[in-house]
Amino acid sequence: MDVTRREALKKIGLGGLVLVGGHIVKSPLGLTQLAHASDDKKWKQFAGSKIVFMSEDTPPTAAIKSKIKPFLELTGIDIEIIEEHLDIVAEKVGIDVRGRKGAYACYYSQDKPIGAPFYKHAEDLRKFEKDPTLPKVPDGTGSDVWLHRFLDITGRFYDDPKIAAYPYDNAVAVMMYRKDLFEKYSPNFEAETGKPLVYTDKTTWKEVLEICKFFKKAKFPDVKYGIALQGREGWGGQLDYQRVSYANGMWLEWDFDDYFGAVNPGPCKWGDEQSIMTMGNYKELMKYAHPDSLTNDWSGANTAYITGLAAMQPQYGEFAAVVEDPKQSKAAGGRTVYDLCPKGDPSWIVGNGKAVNGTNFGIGGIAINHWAKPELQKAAYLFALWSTSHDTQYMVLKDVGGTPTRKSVFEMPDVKKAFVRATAPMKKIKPVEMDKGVMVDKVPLMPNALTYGPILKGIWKPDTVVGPKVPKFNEYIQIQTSEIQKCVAGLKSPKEACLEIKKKTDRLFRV
Amino acid sequence: MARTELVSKAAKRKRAFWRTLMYIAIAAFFLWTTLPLLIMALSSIKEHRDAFQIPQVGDWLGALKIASFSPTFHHYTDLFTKEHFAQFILNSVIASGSASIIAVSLGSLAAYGLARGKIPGEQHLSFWILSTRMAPVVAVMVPLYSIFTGLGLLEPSRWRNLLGLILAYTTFDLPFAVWFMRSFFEDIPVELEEAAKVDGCSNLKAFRKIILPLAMPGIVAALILCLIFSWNDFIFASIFGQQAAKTLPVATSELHSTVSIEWGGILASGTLLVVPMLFLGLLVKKYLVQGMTMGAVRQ
Amino acid sequence: MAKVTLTNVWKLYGKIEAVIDLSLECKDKEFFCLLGPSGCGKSSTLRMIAGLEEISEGEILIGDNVINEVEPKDRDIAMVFETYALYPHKTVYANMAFPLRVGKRNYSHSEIKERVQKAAKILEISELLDRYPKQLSGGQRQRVAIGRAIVREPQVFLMDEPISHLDAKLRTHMRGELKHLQKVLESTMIYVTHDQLEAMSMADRIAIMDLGLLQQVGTPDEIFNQPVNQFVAGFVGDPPMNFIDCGLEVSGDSWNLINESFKINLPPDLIEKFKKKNGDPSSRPLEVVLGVRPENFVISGEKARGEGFWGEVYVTEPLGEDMIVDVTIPNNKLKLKTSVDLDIRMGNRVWLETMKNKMHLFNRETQEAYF
Amino acid sequence: MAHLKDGTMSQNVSPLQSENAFSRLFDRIKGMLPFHLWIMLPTIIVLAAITIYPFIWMIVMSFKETAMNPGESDIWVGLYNYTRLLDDEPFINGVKLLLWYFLLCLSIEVLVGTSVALLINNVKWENFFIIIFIMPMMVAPIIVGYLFRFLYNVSFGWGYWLLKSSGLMSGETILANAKPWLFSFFPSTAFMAVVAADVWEWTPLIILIVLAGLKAVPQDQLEAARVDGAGPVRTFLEVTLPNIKSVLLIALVVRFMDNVRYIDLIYVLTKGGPADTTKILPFYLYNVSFRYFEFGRGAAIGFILLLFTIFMGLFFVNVVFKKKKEVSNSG
Repeated sequence: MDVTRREALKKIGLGGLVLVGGHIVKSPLGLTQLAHASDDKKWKQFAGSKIVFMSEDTPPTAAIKSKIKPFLELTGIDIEIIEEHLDIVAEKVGIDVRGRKGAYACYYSQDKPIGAPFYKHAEDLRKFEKDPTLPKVPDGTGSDVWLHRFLDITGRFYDDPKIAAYPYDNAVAVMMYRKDLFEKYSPNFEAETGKPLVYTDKTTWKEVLEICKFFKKAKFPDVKYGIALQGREGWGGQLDYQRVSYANGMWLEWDFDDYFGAVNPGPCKWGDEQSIMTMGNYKELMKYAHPDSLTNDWSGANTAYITGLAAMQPQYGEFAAVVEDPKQSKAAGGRTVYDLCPKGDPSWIVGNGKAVNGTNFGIGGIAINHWAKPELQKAAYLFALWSTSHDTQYMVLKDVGGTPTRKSVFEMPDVKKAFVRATAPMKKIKPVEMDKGVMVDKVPLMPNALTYGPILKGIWKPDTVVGPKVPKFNEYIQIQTSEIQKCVAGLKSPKEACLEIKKKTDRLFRV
Repeated sequence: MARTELVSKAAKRKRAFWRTLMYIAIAAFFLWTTLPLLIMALSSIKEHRDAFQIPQVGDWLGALKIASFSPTFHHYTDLFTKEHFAQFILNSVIASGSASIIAVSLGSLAAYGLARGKIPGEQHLSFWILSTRMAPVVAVMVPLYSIFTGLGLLEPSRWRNLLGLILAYTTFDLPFAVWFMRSFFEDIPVELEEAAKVDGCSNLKAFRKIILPLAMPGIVAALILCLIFSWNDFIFASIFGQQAAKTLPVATSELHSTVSIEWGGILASGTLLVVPMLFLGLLVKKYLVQGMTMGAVRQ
Repeated sequence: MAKVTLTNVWKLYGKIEAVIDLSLECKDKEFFCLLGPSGCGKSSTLRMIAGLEEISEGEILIGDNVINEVEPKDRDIAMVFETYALYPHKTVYANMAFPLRVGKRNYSHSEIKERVQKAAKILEISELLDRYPKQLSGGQRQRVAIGRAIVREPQVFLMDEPISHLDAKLRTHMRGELKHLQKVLESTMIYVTHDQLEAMSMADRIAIMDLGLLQQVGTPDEIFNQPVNQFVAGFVGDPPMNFIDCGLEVSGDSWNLINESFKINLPPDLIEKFKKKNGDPSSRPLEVVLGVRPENFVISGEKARGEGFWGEVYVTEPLGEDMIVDVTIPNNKLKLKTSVDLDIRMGNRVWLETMKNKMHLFNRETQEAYF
Repeated sequence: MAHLKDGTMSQNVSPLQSENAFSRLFDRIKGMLPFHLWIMLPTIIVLAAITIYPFIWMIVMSFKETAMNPGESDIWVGLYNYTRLLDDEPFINGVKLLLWYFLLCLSIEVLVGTSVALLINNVKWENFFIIIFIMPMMVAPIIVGYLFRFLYNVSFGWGYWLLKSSGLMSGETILANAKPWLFSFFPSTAFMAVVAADVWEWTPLIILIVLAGLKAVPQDQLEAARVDGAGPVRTFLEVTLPNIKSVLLIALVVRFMDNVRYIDLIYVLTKGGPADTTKILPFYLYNVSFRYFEFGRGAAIGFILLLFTIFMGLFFVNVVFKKKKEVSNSG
């Protein structure tokens, strides 16, 4: 399919191709230059039409919304961006597409919660790529322009060659921890365990548990718990658990290729020895984690972390913007270090499974609604192109800490510099007193970039886990998380919980 | 004489005891009601880092630190500068106000009809009206969504969306209004209208000139309660309100974004919400009392 | 059964004085009426006795006990309200049984039943016991209210205008019933009314109040025949007493009431009465008010021998046996009561004479009675 | 319109006026229904228009499994959506929790609300208390949810601090606490936390309505009870309560319906967790319909909930009507 796309491009011979990597990319103000003379008409052809983009309220969307003017100038399309919670986005999109209404010409499609059940309600983007009347963007939209297999993750489902969405933003899990606390309490830790208190990409979940036990027992005045987890019912809890379960033996519920998923996954592996062992270990982790971990989602866990109650949190990269904001966060001002998620521990693995740094994510895509009117679909496609283009992503990154999906953005020299705190460009702020006498007067210009190091490492196999792309993903994760919670709460033993999940899940998939 | 003296002293002591108990109960409820609001108001004028400070468990003196902070009003100003709360407030006012007025206008007619008409099966009709408010919102949302898209109320246009919200609010305000006001109309003696009709009023005129003014306190009370119900609505507004007609509760819930919960903003918005509604509280009590005592006086 | 004593009782609502320095004694087994126009403080007094209002100053005793601080339920009283105050959600039986069930003493079921039935029988409402108040007529409701009061056999009955909402005929009937009941039960009864006829016909003694002040206490006869002031005189009797302004000229033993239309010579016994009560008149001529009850006139078509005056008939109201005649005299209009047989028509000139021994004389300034 | 105003007088209109064809037609239409039905018509039409279609949709859909994908069509599954609920653990759990929810919310709200109304009735600062006590009702439930989530937070919640400091709570967390509260048969601590928020928000409604009802209790009956020897408790039970029963029922029915209809608080506070201990039936319905998009199963649950509400509503309303009938029988 890639070939056909290229052929199409060749035939049309767009100027855009010539410009790839050229001055447009280098010039940060070049947004409007997307409309190259020969393309101008193509961009403008839907001027005056009105479309709605139903999006999750992620920082990139907020930024795009506030910087929508260039798009208006480029296309003349009046776009309304609705920002909602992911839950409500799923709710509204679900009602809309299942009701076959098409009120939202394009919508935010998280790979599993929205993509997996609804991808058939999305228009095949290849259709628009082939359409000679529609413009192109520099670099194009082939799978190699995005981060590693991101197009597969958000766009491809099951056996269908259709591309349902373009990668729009990303939330990849990394470990955030308080370097200052680790250094400060290392002697205490060493006295107790004989090891220094450090976190590296080799640190295992079992060692994390040990650190948690240490912090909880010690009751230091400036930190109470070792880790803040996010076991809230639903997707948050599923991802949280998966980071542990995958790290230990690369355990997956089903054996299908997790990049594409399966419509009929067959019997699941819940209830096997590894799953029971992991369940027990997760319960133990929860026991020593921040007490609200079972009800916190990502933002709840992050609040626990930035209020200084937890020394670590596995968290999505985009949260760095909040963590680095001294007005809200006690973990700002260079106190936080970002690294890969913890590794599995050999003693937590049954048999000879592999220990990896289990990294998972939610990659938000932008999809075109199958039920929208054809002209609006095309107008929406223009928005999809524009909003995922290099220039837009670069602009967003610098504005509020976006989460780009295009490789080329990560290759920008100033972005690269921002990966490392020492070289990251900073901006001055009004000084904020963090603790007595500790003032912070500058913050990273692109705080999210601090997490890109571990992110770019974590998104490769074997560390990465895409998660079960199954049509009934949403019900599956409810089953899973509520049983996990029952186990953690002590209402069920790990084995009972795993077997219950197995029973209900197999029933769900009519096995 | 001596005996009576004793009685009165014991009685006095007993009365004092109950009186004290009563004040303690009122005080306890007072604290229960106000403490969360107080914390809400206080935290809304703190920086997050201050708002997130609580003393050690058991450190009662440390609780006094709740008042030591340098106040900031940026959470409030942010609501109006970074967000568009002025517009959201307006949306809320328009949607809940119009829906309440429609509900009470139509509802008072229907309630009067129910109270007066000798209609066969009137009881069933009355219960049916009430029962339309009973269906779980979630269960009927999908068909309602179809109706609303069919009517074009979900197109991206502020007025269409507002109209949609008004219609949605009417679905639950109207049955309530009918049901609530019915007893007020029942309390008005039939003789009054009969007198008016003998004097040459038509049915409608008798209703307008004689009945409505008498039932006014009840109608105002119903109006305010409808206002509160629709002002507080979240689920309808979140599905049908869209971006253009976002109401205050929806906008507030969106301060909980993917990456952070804007506690300051949420609490500031909650504080903002309470203040204007206070006056409504007094009004509704006044009219509710008036409306209800009407019947007793007339007995 | 017990007497009720009020000593220097005051009731203040803020600055408004509803009852002013009232002292009364209501004897045991007495039918005692508090009479007065609305707003005179009679209801406040009753409610203070009941314990429904706090006593601002002074003491109230039931029997020998000061009950100022005693809760109503412990005063051993029963009260019948103007509006009956029946509990609408309870049957007649339950209404009547209520005081027995909730009171201090524990009555057994059968005892309650017995008492209620007995009371119902007295009041002739036995067949209504299963009904609800809304299903009863006014008179029936009133009986139920009384029934609820009598089941407890309290020391004192308090009645607050209990029959004023009934129609005239029923009211007349109930007057007798109530009086009879009180005698049968041998209870102390304090009865508040604004209707002088009720008070006169039922009470053993009457206290008349006006503007919070006690005017006179006495038997109906005393009140009627020896009113202490113009207010009492005017309040009691139907139609009310006629008042005619005149001057009192004293020249030695000849005392004359003088007015532009008449000159009436006072007989020696009245002069004696006057002197006994008031001493010698100090300033003369005295400004006085002559009070004559409607029935104390002699009417004739021609000028008779005695001292009298002319009037013109304004209207006549025959009442079967009696007739009320309105007569205009200069500066005044009089109501007279006479036999219906008299042939008097509108516009006739009639000669009026007063029955001298039934005359009342009041001080025009203080309105106190001279005799 | 002029004719409508004439109303009953229309028989007397002059022949000249009624010659107008339009007005004759109007009179004829007007004559078809009694006046009282005419004025109910707008309400009936509006309500029918927005409820009948959803109602039919719900019933029909409950016998179907909805198609997931474009091009497919719904499948008739008969009673499967209902029968599968019989051994659907979350459903049974949801019913159980819903009953708990009613029991706790309604009883606490009515008890506390009525008591507070009685306490502040006729005290000196009544109006001041009303303003204060009524405030929670004015905060949208969704914001109350956030406020309590803020208060319950282990990291910075004053509510958590207060509960812990006063020793009223032993667990380390409120909202993540799936352990039963107080007694082992009780729902979880998290559940009680949701109930507390509901009570905080809605007790004022009961206070308000009961207080208004109290003002309408005839003073003479209260005085009669005092003289008759009834103590405060007796007076309340036998005199006041029967008099405010109907207003109390209005408040109860409203609260009852809204407890089924709205899930705002749970949506913000717990999302049904931890360990399903706050997943009352309406919230499970929400998950089924809007998370799993199983409209068929959702419709079946919704229909059962509706029947349940109607049944309970009938029960409540009959209590009201029974009283009304007694009154009207008197004639």
